[in-house]
Amino acid sequence: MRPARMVAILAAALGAAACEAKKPGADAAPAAASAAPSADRILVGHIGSMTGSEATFGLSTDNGIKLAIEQWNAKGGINGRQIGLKTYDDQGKPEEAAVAATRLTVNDKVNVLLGEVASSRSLAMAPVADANGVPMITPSSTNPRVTKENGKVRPFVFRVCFIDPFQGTVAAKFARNDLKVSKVAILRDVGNDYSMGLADYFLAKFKELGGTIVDDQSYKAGDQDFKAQLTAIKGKNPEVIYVPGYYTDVALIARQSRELGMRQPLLGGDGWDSSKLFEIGGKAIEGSFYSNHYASDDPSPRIQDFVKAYQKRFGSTPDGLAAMGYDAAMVAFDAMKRASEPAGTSLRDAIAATKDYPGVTGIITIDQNHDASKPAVVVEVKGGTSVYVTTVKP
Amino acid sequence: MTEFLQHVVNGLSLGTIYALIALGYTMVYGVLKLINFAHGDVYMVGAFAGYYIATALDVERSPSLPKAVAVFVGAMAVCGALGWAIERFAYRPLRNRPRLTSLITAIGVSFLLEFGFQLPSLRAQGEAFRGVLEGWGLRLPAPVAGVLAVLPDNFPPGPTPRFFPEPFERVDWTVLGGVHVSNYDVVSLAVAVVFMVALQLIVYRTKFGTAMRAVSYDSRVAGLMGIPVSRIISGTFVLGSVLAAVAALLVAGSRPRIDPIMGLMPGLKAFVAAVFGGIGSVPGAMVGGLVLGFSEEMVAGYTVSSFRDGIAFAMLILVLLLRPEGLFGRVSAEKV
Amino acid sequence: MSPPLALEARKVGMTFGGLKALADFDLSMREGELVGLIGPNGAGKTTAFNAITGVYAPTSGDVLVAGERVNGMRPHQICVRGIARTFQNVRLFKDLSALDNVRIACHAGSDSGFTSAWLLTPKHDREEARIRERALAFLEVMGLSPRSGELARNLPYGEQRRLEIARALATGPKVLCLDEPAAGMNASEKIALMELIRRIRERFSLAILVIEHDMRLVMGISERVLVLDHGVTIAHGKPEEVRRDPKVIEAYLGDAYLAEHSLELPEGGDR
Amino acid sequence: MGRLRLLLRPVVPFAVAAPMLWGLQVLAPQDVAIILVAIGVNVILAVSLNVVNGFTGQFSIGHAAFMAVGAYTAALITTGFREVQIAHLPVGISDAVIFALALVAAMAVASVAGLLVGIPSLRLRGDYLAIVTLGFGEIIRVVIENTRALGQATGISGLPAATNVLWTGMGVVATVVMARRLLVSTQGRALLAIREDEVAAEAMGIDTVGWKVRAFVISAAFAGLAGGLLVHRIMLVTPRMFTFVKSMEVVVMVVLGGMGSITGSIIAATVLTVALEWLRGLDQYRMVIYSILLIALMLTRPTGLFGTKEIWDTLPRWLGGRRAAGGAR
Repeated sequence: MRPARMVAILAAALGAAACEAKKPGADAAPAAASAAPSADRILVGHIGSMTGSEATFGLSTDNGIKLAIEQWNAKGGINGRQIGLKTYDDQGKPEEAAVAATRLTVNDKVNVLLGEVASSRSLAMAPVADANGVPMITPSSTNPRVTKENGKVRPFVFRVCFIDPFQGTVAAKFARNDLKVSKVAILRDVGNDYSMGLADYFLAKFKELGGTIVDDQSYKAGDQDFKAQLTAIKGKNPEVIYVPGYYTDVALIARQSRELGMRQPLLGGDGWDSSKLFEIGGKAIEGSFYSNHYASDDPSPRIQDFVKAYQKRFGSTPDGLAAMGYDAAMVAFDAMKRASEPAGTSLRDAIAATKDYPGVTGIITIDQNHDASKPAVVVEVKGGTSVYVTTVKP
Repeated sequence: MTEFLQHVVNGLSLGTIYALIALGYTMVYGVLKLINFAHGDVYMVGAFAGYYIATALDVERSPSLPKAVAVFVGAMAVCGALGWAIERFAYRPLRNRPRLTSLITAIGVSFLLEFGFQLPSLRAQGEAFRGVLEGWGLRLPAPVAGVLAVLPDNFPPGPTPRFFPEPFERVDWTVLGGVHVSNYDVVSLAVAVVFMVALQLIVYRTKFGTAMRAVSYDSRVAGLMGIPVSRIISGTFVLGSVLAAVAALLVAGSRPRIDPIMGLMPGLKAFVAAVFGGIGSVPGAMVGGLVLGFSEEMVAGYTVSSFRDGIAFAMLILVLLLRPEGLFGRVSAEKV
Repeated sequence: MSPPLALEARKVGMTFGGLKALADFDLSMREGELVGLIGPNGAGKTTAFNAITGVYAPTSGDVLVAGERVNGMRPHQICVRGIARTFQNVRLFKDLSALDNVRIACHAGSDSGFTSAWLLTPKHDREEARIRERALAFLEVMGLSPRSGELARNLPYGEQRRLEIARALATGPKVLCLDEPAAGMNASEKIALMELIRRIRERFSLAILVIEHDMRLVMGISERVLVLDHGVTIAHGKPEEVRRDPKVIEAYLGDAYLAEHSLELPEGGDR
Repeated sequence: MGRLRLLLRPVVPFAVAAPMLWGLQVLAPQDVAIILVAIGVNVILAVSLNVVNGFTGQFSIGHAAFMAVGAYTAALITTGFREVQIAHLPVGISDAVIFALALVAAMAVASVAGLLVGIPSLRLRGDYLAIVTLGFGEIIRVVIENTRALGQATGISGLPAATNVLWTGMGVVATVVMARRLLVSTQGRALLAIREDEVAAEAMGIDTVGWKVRAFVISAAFAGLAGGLLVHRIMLVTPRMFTFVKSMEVVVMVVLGGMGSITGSIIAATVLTVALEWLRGLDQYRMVIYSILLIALMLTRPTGLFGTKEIWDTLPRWLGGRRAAGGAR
């Protein structure tokens, strides 16, 4: 009966593991106890990559969502109902995201589905949300196809972030009209749909505006050495380098470009927005620009309050993804407050009706494509922080 | 021309790193015939060990040579210990089993390190635990609570990348009209070469090295000849892990972003390099690493840079098909 | 008229990186013949085997099986042409049953793809049945039928040897090459084995080539003996002639003693 | 009558399984269904890889690559024919037919890929083969990421949700039947011989390279099938789904189940999938526990659950176990 013994071991191990791991389970989900939906409770489901190569993004988003929930609960919840959070990890795998979404909607019966950071994973979740009639808001999936598949708008899927075409265009306009440059090189993350999307739209728009793309290089997230590409780019001496990646890589890219004696400013998107960028990038990143939802030096209280609250709660300055997560949750709750019933179609309609919601990441209005139309700001990296430069309307 | 020279410089600094990691693979494979998939993660641990020591010494604000040395030595010690532990507890129990088995444990160890380092800090975990208990209306006994307070609040580091302080001042030189070289490139190369030569000497000049080669030739017979096989294998693991630490610090010093999965790709690439040079051969690993570094650099620099990863493996496959034992590997015809 | 040539080796030479392990090895065997191949350790006996069975491609000379030139062919092709062998250090399929070991050999050459196995065609069933019968028959001959279900690794040494022979026979060879079949056996076992070999030869009418240390044994059963030393054929002929050949005696001083007391030396340099 | 039986025999398992699976398909709630599909896909992967790693004793760690080839092939077909409806067929049937064709194509293309990789690389021994397959996996990914037609990093989305419990179940049955019939056939024994002792096998007239390539091609084909099924469950295919890690997960299943043990692979695949699903709530801790489990299991049962045996060989007789001494019998 050796297999039997094996199974016993397995069971024991699992059991032990389960108990031992209660802490974070409960930590990540204060509502862990209340898997079953109850009339007096609102359950938010979040799917993010809590482990794997993009865990840091999933984590920030999760923190943002937590903050939003805690603030609402402190204020007595939504129409007197407390909010719970259930977070599932998808390890950055689309197939996992699909399964997780099914479990959240079918077993845990969440009122609203939040996630994912990456479009590829949101694309895996979206059909599930539609099929089960559970509204889904993705904080930062920028690919147009997330909300609109084959020309049809997905009924239950929304987003509070820019879409690639918009942000790409913003960067292109800024480079051409404000920086007045005509020769730009692109350095994109070939493994990342967000980066690819931005790069493509930037490229198209910039050409349309009469600029030239002197070089189009690519790297892979997690690379530690970008000098090969940078050296090649240097040979083409562009005036600006467009690097629509995540801060994790951009910081190194900036450093290595300076090490190669390149002085061009870098230009990027909201993936840059993190204090880590300044910490790791150091002097090298100074004088670069990126398009973002807000400038952290923006005096308006709603931003400053958020930044303070976040620092107080998590002991670190929020990055763009945290802010997006926060807003995604906030938009959902705002809609729940208005909705007759904080779930299903009525919630869906309420979200769709969101107009001029003062989010941290801008005044959010959900348009007929279920996308958030909001102005983008362009910020410059100065003195280890981002400084407002200009605003670009949709 | 300058561009080409620049590529050469870059390729060299990249290649030395691969070479150093590859050495670890090659030695372990040599004695154990085991692809130690956890090696890339030992490399990662090395970087973090250096990071913690550096933060403790406050290298960031006041870098100095002794501190740099301390960081290196400390990280190497940590990795050595880790390497020893991995071999002792994950591989040795399976030594006489089919090699696939230890390969799986290797993967297990690799996952354990990668995902373990992605966990929230112990302090945070403790607090969370306390929170849960209080949620149930229980509270921690005083001693436990006391322990909670002293738990490290930045270990494990979690998935967010950390900034690795420069162990020593960075100096960039411009030579031959426009080729940029930094003292880091020079130091890396120097250190790498020193360690490689040292290793070569260890393997071919010392008693330990002789024993090592004996074990790698036939561990059973070596055992019969009174060679303490287990100790030799442990030693090899320690040596390999130490080299991984060195590589990690050289990388982190000049490319100061470290995160729990930073070892994944370099690990794979270094493995490729090791096989390319003929796995089990020390000079092979060096050459393999350099060749890989250069070819990646050139491909990324002069062709479509997104094929960079592909090329490494394409090259590898070609070599294997043309010369299965690798550049420096020795043919082992099975005796019938 | 005499039966046709089963195996013919013409001036087969084998060199490993300058080291000449075998030189001008000449041998021709007719069906039903039993030839002994002897020589001290490192004489190149096993090398000769490997050259004939295709484990190594001969660096010079030709090997012919039933008149067909086979050198340069891969071992499995040569096997199909009609040469089967056993190994000096028994190489059974250890984790398979004795029956399976023999069945695999019965499969030799039959190259029907996977499809028939999946579609369970009647033809496939017949094939399976036929193979099973043949395999059992060979086990019978070797007196292993009661063991058919045992894993090869669990068989006692002597039976493993016999199983290996059964397996070789199952490939339906014209020539059977036995590499030290008696190695590690005590005197009485050896006698029995030689008896068995004789029986095989009569029953299956094949040419048998036996490598053996123990001169007396080989002398006992083979009508011709070929003596190798340092890769060179130093004697070839009837046992009694060979026994008296001074060169042979010289080559054998020491080794013969060892062999007769059936002590084993590792065949280290045997290449 | 006898003729008829002979003709039917090969399809009996399918005929038996189909109604059961259909029932499951109807009864299983959505959340159970998606897990079942996940399990099914993993079983197909594990069992098919077992043909190479377990039966033939070769060591391939590039299974995900063939998965990818199959997945993209199927995806291209189903998206290409999205608007097409075969004449005189109701929509449902016509879609099913197209999907079936897509899966067949997936297997075909994947097997071709297997052939291309196998022919040159299967002359290599042991680890070297492993490395070549690994390299091939990476190369496939790089190629996909650089091909616009394949959607690069974003991949292809909006695939029809064709895969369900029934399809997956039939896939599993097909895979298991394939492996099982192979294992007990003379062809299968040739593979086992190669695993046991390549030199001896060669000397016994077995064209080792030829058989290795065959096994490799088969396993690739079924990996392709798994890929095709998976992507039509989540209606999306991206290069991210077929990484080196994915290949490793499959290898783990095979080794954990026991090299060469079909039931072992099935059980390992199921247990691992369920365990991971069960641990999902523990987000960050999940993979840590998983890896600890992995190490613990390998240390306690180095030969996997059943070694090379099948489950009924290890069960005691009173449990209907038939302790066949022959490993693969």
